[in-house]
Amino acid sequence: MWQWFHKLGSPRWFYQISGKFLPWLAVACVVLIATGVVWGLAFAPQDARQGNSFRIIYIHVPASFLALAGYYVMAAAGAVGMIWKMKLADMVMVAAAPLGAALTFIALFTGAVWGKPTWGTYWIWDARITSMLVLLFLYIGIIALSRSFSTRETSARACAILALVGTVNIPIIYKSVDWWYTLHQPATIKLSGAPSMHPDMFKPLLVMILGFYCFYALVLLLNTRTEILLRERRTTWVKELAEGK
Amino acid sequence: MFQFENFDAFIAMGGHGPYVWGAYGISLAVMAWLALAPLRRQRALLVDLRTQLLRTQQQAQRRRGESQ
Amino acid sequence: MSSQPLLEFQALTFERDDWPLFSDLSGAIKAGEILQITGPNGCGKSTLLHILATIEPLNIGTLRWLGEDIAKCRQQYLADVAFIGHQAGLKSALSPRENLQWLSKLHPLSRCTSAAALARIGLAGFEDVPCYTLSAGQLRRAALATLCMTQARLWLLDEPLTALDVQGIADLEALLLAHVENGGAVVLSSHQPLANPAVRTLALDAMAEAAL
Amino acid sequence: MTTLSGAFFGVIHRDLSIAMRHRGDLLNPLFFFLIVVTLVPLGISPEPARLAAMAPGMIWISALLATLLALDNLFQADFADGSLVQMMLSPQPLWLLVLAKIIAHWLVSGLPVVLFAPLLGLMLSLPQAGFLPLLLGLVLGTAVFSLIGAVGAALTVALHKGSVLLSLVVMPLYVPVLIFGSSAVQRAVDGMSYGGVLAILAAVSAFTLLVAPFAAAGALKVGING
Repeated sequence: MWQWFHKLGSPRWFYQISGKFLPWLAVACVVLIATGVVWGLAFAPQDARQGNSFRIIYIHVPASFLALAGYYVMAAAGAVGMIWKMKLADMVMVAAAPLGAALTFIALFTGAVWGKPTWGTYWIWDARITSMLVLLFLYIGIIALSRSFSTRETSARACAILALVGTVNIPIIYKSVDWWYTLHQPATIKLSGAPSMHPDMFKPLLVMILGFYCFYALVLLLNTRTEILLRERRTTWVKELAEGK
Repeated sequence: MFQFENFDAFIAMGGHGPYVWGAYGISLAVMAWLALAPLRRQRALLVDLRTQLLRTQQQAQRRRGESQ
Repeated sequence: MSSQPLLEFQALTFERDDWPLFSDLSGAIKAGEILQITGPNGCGKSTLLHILATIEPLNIGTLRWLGEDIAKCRQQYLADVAFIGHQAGLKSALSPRENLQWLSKLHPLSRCTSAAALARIGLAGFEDVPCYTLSAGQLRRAALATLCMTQARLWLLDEPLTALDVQGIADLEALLLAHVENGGAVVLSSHQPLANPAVRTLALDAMAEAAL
Repeated sequence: MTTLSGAFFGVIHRDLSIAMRHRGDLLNPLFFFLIVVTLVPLGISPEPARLAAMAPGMIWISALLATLLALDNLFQADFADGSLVQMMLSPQPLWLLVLAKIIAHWLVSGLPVVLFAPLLGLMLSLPQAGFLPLLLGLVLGTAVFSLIGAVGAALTVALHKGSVLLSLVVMPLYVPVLIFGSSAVQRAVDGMSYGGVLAILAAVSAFTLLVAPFAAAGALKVGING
């Protein structure tokens, strides 16, 4: 078990093994997302109330899902890196931050575009949108912090601490924003009614969520591999890799 | 089953076309960029490394040539 | 005096962004010894002292205090170490006496009173003026006054001679000598040679070249 | 030998006496607080009814900004003159010394803001019922601002131009306190009970008090090597 753990912690081993299943992941990701997009855009029935604008849900919900999950992935990687001094975990954490921020942006953007035909306005201070915005700020804080340290080790340690503090805070932030929203305006419009959705609408959503998970894993791997090359560029194996190309 | 009567209706999306296509277009573009950016960076990094290695090798050779 | 070293360091390697400052550095400091770290600017003298003082985290290598791993006995170790860095650690708004009184709440500084320490280091009459009125050399003396008061066995001094005049250097050397004769030990970084028979030197520049 | 309580009160005593010698600096965040609140009627409307509607939120936001302004100085000065390193090398636990610093910092930056707030309530025609929850909420809230802020200040202590970064890092974490704090005042103004909201705020501050000193101590160990 421990041997396996240390092996996984070796950036070189990780780079080689991840290179092997990267193409499969890419294929799965493209197939799932393409299926989901075509199914969602053309073949899923339109919503009785919202019409075709409802089709944005197939991007919005998976992106929101992974935006939040991504923060926990980042914090978990940071914790592992801090506790076991595992270099690879630090790299995963650094790789997860911009990816999570981009997904949060997608969730916010699709939410706003969806809002225009539904509520007649691009921006509404809905509880979920507001929480998403705060999440984006948390990501931006981490990215800004990670860029201002001169050494990568210190930067990773600092970001891990901030990510952990943020993780403790996220449930409080979500609860407080929820409560704030019910205080100011009763919830008349629910953005997604996933549980009460018609199965024909729900199936493509499931495909898209799976596709987004694959996409997240794929980009996280790619970012981590870049980070590995960057950090290990003075080692012999990276030099051999550069010459072999 | 295809939900629209013809291709034009599919593009128009019952009047919601710009919103739906805009949301899908921008999102997918961002996602494509997310996937391609690290690949491009990796390639640039490896090319950089290789030229650096070649330069140090050449320097070493030249030094050896001078000393002989 | 036992022959067991106070502080041992084994196979210390320090990299800044995968760039080695020094690697595989080993050594030991026994009671009654002064170890002077020499080397050009940027070779890692301060970093080594910071690692020995546990300010900078240890990446590769081990540190032992009285034969025990420092990770396990950091508290006891810190109680037996006095560190003075580039910055003196004095608040400019407070007087030297107030500064020393505050520091003695944090560190075991009870060998003598702050007034006696300040008198011994040549700052008599300046006990109660704010530190911002003191010169650079006087500030350094005020910081070194903690050495008169401390009960710590190991002193870690980063460039202690900076800004001191001839008399100040002589005073410091007397302090160091008295300390090692009492069974203490000193690690210091400096460019200038010290007029002390107990000094051993550790040249970091050779290390740095070997590492590259 | 050094003692736990000696070190703890030593740090508080030192920080307070330094603050007393720079009394002018103490007033700066207060004037900032006052000026921001003065800008509200100038920028929106001097009409008492409209001001009263905005007062709870505006006072809370300006209090947040005022404490944020003072945060920079929490560890930076000690880092620059080397006394922070002396604290970290004390055999006493670092989190305790950090807590002492936070308490001293709150006494000189958070507490004045709390005491100043009723005056600004008057200026923004806050209804009578709002004053007590404003005071109570600000006592708890500014404490959380100082505690969470300490983590951010510790992380950015060695960075040049750390202050903008510090705000960026810390402000999203202030969201719950702002929500609970200002809505307690709002509820009191609207004639509803506000005890429950203040209780939640108290729970948040108690939790932060338990966690933040350890996080800030860990952050300092990382931050000084920036």
